[in-house]
Amino acid sequence: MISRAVLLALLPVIAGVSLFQRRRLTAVIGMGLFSLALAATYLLHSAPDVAVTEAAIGAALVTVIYVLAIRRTGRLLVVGDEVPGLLAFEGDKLVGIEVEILEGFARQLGLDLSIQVIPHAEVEATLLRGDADLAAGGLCADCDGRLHRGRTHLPTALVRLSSQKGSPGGSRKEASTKRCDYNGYFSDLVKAIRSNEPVEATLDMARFLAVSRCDLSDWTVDRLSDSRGYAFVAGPGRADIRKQLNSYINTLEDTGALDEMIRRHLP
Amino acid sequence: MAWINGTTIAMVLFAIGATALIVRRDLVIKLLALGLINSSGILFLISVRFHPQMTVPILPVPDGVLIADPLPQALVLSAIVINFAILALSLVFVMLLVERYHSTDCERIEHAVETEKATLGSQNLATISGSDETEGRP
Amino acid sequence: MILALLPLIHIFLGMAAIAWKACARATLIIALLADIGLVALYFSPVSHVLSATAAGGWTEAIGIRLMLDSLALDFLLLTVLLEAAVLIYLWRQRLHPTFVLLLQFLIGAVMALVLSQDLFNIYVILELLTLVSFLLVAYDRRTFQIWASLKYLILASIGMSIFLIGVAIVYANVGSLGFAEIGVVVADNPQAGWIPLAAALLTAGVAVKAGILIFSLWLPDAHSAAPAAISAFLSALVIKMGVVVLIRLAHVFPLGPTLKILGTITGIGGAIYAMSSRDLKRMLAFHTLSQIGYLLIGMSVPEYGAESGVLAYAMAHGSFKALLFLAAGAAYDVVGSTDIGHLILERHRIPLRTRSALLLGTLAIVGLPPFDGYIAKAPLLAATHDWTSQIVLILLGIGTAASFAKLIPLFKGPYRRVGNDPAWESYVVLALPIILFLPIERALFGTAFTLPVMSWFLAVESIVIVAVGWLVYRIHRRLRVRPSERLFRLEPAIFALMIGFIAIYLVLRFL
Amino acid sequence: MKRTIRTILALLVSMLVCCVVLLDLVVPEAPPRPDDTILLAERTGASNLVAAVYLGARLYDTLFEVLVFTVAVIGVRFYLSHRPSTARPVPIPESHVIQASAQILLPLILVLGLYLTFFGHLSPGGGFSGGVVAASGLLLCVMSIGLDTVYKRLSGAGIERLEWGLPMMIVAVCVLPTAFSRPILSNLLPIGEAGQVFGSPSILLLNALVGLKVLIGSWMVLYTFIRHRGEI
Repeated sequence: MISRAVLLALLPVIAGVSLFQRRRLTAVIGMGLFSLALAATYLLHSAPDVAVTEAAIGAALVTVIYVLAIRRTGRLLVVGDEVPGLLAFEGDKLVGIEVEILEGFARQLGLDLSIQVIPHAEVEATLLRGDADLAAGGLCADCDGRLHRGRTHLPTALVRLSSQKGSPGGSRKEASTKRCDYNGYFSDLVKAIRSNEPVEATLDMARFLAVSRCDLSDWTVDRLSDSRGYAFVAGPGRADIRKQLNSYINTLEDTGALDEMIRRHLP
Repeated sequence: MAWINGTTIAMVLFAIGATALIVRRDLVIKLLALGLINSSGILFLISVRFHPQMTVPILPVPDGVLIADPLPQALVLSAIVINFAILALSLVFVMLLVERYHSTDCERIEHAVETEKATLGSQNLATISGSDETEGRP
Repeated sequence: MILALLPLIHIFLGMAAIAWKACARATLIIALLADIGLVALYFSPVSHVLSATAAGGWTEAIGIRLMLDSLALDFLLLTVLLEAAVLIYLWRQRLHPTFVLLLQFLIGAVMALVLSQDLFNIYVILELLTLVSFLLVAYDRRTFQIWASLKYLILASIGMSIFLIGVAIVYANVGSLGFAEIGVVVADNPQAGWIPLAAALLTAGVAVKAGILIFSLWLPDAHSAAPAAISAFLSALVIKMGVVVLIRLAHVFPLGPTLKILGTITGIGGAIYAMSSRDLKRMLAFHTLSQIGYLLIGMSVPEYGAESGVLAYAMAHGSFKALLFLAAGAAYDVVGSTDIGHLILERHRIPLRTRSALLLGTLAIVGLPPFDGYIAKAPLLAATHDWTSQIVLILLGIGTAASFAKLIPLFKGPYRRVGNDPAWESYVVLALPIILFLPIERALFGTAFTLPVMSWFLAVESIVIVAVGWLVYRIHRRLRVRPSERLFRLEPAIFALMIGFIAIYLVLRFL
Repeated sequence: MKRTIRTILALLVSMLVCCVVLLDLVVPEAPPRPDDTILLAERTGASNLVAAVYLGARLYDTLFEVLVFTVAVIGVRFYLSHRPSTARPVPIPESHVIQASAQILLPLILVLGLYLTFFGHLSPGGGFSGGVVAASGLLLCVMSIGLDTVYKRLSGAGIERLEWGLPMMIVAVCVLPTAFSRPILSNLLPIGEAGQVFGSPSILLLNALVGLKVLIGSWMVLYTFIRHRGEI
C-alpha cells in the first residue's frame, strides 16, 4: 500500500525532472527510468503482464532506439550559427569554408560529420555541457578559459552595430524595453534589420558584410578591433581534437587548399 | 494519502506531458513528452477500476479473493505497442527533418518549412534525398 | 459470419504485395474484385452471411462485435468506389510495393472501422489508420510533407490518449465496451454523473481525427501536402472515419447541441479559410473542413431523414472531393504548381478532360441541380426545421460557392486539344455517382429521398445560394482580407485541442 | 517574456484539463466478474486470464496491434533506408568486459525470452515481451561479434522473408476457421488440460507466431537505427 503510493508519487517527479533537462541524452535516459518505475507501478497494480511488456518495450526498446539516434560515438558533432561564406545554407545544403574544412577533417578521422545550427549565444554553453565536440560558425571573440581555441584560419574584425533610434542618449525606458542584443539566430537578426527593429549587435566581418547589403543608414557602425581571426573551438578536455584540427588546417594551408577555398567562398 | 491513486497521478502526468510538449522547443524532447502523454492514458486505464485488495489475474486463485479485471490489462498491452510504434516512426521523421535543417528547434524548422513553401511555390521543393525520384513515386 | 473477411483480405493482400513484388499491382485488382463480390452479397439472397457477428464467437460483453448497418454499408460502397477510381488513377504509374502495402492497409483499416461496434477496437483501428496515413502523406519524403505528417501524428496521438481516458471511464461504469451495452446503460440512467465527462473525452479525442476546426488543425497542411491519390483518399474517406465514430457516439450519448456548435464553428471557419486560400489543393482541404461542419449539423438534427441525408452527403462529398483532388493532381503534373493564379494562366496546357473533371466537381460541390451535391443537400435542408441550423447551412452553401468562384476563369477558352490526361477513366468512375446519384441512393435508402428532391423551392434556393456566393466572392476579392494561418502551427494547435476539450465538456455538462 | 507567458498558459491549460477530469470522475465500486473469468478459462484453457483475453476474446484487437507494429517496422525501414548509411563499418567494442558479459548474459536472455513466449498463457509474459527480450539478446550479440556478422547470419536464415510472412500466417490462422464454418478468429485447436503447457494450443501457437514476429521486427528496427541513424 505504502510502496504503491510512494512509487506513484515518484512518477511525476521523475517525468518532470527528466523532461525539463537541457541535455537530450539525460532526458532520454530519465524517461527510460520513468518507464521502469511505471512498470514497477503496474506490478503493484497486480498487472504483471503489463509490467513485463512496459519494461521490455517502454524501458528497453524505446530507450535504446532513442539513444541510438542521438548518441555521439562515431560522429563529429559541430555546433554553430550561420555565417555567410563560412557556414551557411545554400538551398538545402550547408556550404562554406568552415564546412569544407570540417568535412575534410571528419573524413580524415573516419567520422560522420554532423553540424547543428544553434543560436550564437548558446554555442559556448553547449560546448561546456559537453553536448558537442567542436564549435564553429565565425567564432572570433575570446572564449571561456576551459575551452580550447584552435588556430586562426581567416583574419577578421569585430564591428558594433546599433540602431540610432534607441541610442543611449534616448530615454532609458525605451532603451530597456525595445532594444535587444543579438543572441538568436543570424537569420533572425537579418530579418530584424530588414524590418527596422531596434537592434544592437556585435558582429564579425563576414556577418557584417552580409548585413551591410541592407540599408544601414539608420544604424551606427563602430569598428571595435581589427586583429581578430576566425577559429574553431573544442570543448573542455578535448585538447586532442584541437591539436589534430590545427595540424589538418596547417596541411591545408601548406598545400594551398585553404587559399583556394577562401577565394571560392569569399569573392 | 488516498488521493495518491493511479487516476490522479495519470492526470498529473498528462498535464506534465502536455506542458512539456508545448514549452520545450527541442523536437526529441517533444516526442518524449508525447510518449509520457500516451503512458498517462495507459496508467489511467489500468487504475480506474483497481482496488487494493485485488490480486493478479492468473488462475488458480483461492476462493473469496477478488481478482483484477483482465480486460483492461489486455487492452493496455495493445496500447503500449501502439505507443512504441508512434515513438519509433516519429523519431525517424524527426531524424529526417534534422538532417535537412541541421536543427532540432521546432520553431526554426516550422519557420523554415513555411518560408520554403512561400518562396518556391509548390514546385521544385527540395527532397530529403535527391536520388529517390525514380523510386516508385505514386 | 464472414464480415471480418472484408478488412482481412486487404491486409493479407497488402502483405502479399511485399512478398511477391511483381504482383503488387495484381493484389490491388484482386482486393477490388473481392470487395465488390462481398458487398454484392449483401444485395443477394444469401445476405445472411454478412449478418452481425462476434469475432471468435465471443458474443458476451467481453468480445468484439461487427455489424453491417446502413452507416457501414454507405461507407463500404464509398470505399469501393474510391478504391476503383484510385486504382485506375495509379494504373499507369510505377508502384512501389511498400506504397501498395500502405494503401491496402489504409483501405482495410477503413473497412474494419466502419464495421466495428466496440470502443477499444475503434481506438486500435484509428491508431492504425493514423500511422498508415502518416506514412502515406510523407511518401515523397519532401520536407514540408514530413513536417505536415509529423504534426498530424503528434496531434492525433494526443487526441487518441484523450480518447483512451474516455474509454477507461466508460468501461469503469458500464463494464463493457460494445456500443449496444453502453446504449442500454446510458438509456437506463441518462442523468448519471459520468456521462458528460466520458462523452466529452470521447468526442474530443475523435474530433482530432474527424476534421473539426479547433481540433484538426493539422488537416490543411497534411491534405494539401500529400500526393494526389492519397489526398483524394484522405479527404474523401479517411477524414470521415472520425465522423463515423462520432455518429456511433451520437447514437449512444446525447451529443446534439455539442455537434451543432462544433459544426457551426467548423463549417464557417473552414469556409472563410477556403475563400481566402489561393492554392487549389489547400482550398480543397479547407473546404473539407467546412463540409465536415455540414455533416455535423446534419447529425445534430433529430428529425426523420436527417441521418440518411448525412450518409448521402458523406457519400456525395467523397465522390466529388476525390474527383477534384485527382484532377488537381493531374493539373499539377502538367503545370507544376497548384497555385490557382498559376493554373489559370497556364490553363491552355491543362488537358481538356482534366478541366472538364474540375468543372463537373465544381458544379457538384456548389450544389447545383441535378448533380449529387444538390441531391444530397436537399434532404438535409428539408429535414432541419430550426432556423439557426437553416441559416448555418445556407451560409455554408454561400461560402462554398464563394470559394469555388475563384476557379471560374479556369473554364474559359481556349479549348484546344492538348496532351492527354492519362487517368481520365478514373474521372468517369467518379462522375457516375455524381450524375446518377438519385437512383443509386433511392436503391440504398428507400423513401427518404422521394419527397424533398423534387421540390422547386429547393432547386431555386440552391441556385440563389450559388448566385449570392458569387457576389460574396466579388466583394471579398476587393477587400483582400486573409485570416492568419498562425493557428495551424504545432504549438497553437495543441493549445486549441485542450481548450476545445474543456469547451466541449462545459457544453455537455451545463447545456 | 513571450516564452514565460506561453509557459504559464501551457501550465494553466493542462492543469485545467487535469482538474476537469479528476473533479468529475465518477467510478463505481468495481463489481467482480466471476462469470467472465470462468468462461475465459474454460473456453481458452489458459490460466493467465490476460492472455486469454488478449489472444482469445480480443484476438481481433491483437491482430490490428500486430499490424500497427508491422507498419512501424516497415515505415522505419522504408524511410531510413533511403539515407546514406554511416561512413564506416560499425565497430566491435574492444572491451573484453562487454564480450565476456555478453557470452554469459546471452543464453540467459534467450532462455528468458523463450520462457516469456511459450509460458505466456500460464504466467505473465506473452509473445510481445518475449520477442523484445530476445531482440535485446541479439543486441548483445552485436556488441560481441559485430553488427555485420549478426546481420549476415540472420539474413542467411531468411528472416527478411519471415518479416512479412509471419503477419500473413497470423492473418491466415485467424481466417482459417471460416473454412470449417466456425466463426472467424475462433480457435480450431482442441483445448487440453488447464494449467499445462499444451493446455491451450491455440494461444501457444499465436504467442509463438507473435513472439517470432516481434523478435524479427525489433531486430530490424534496431539494425536500421544502428546503420542509418540521422543527424541528431
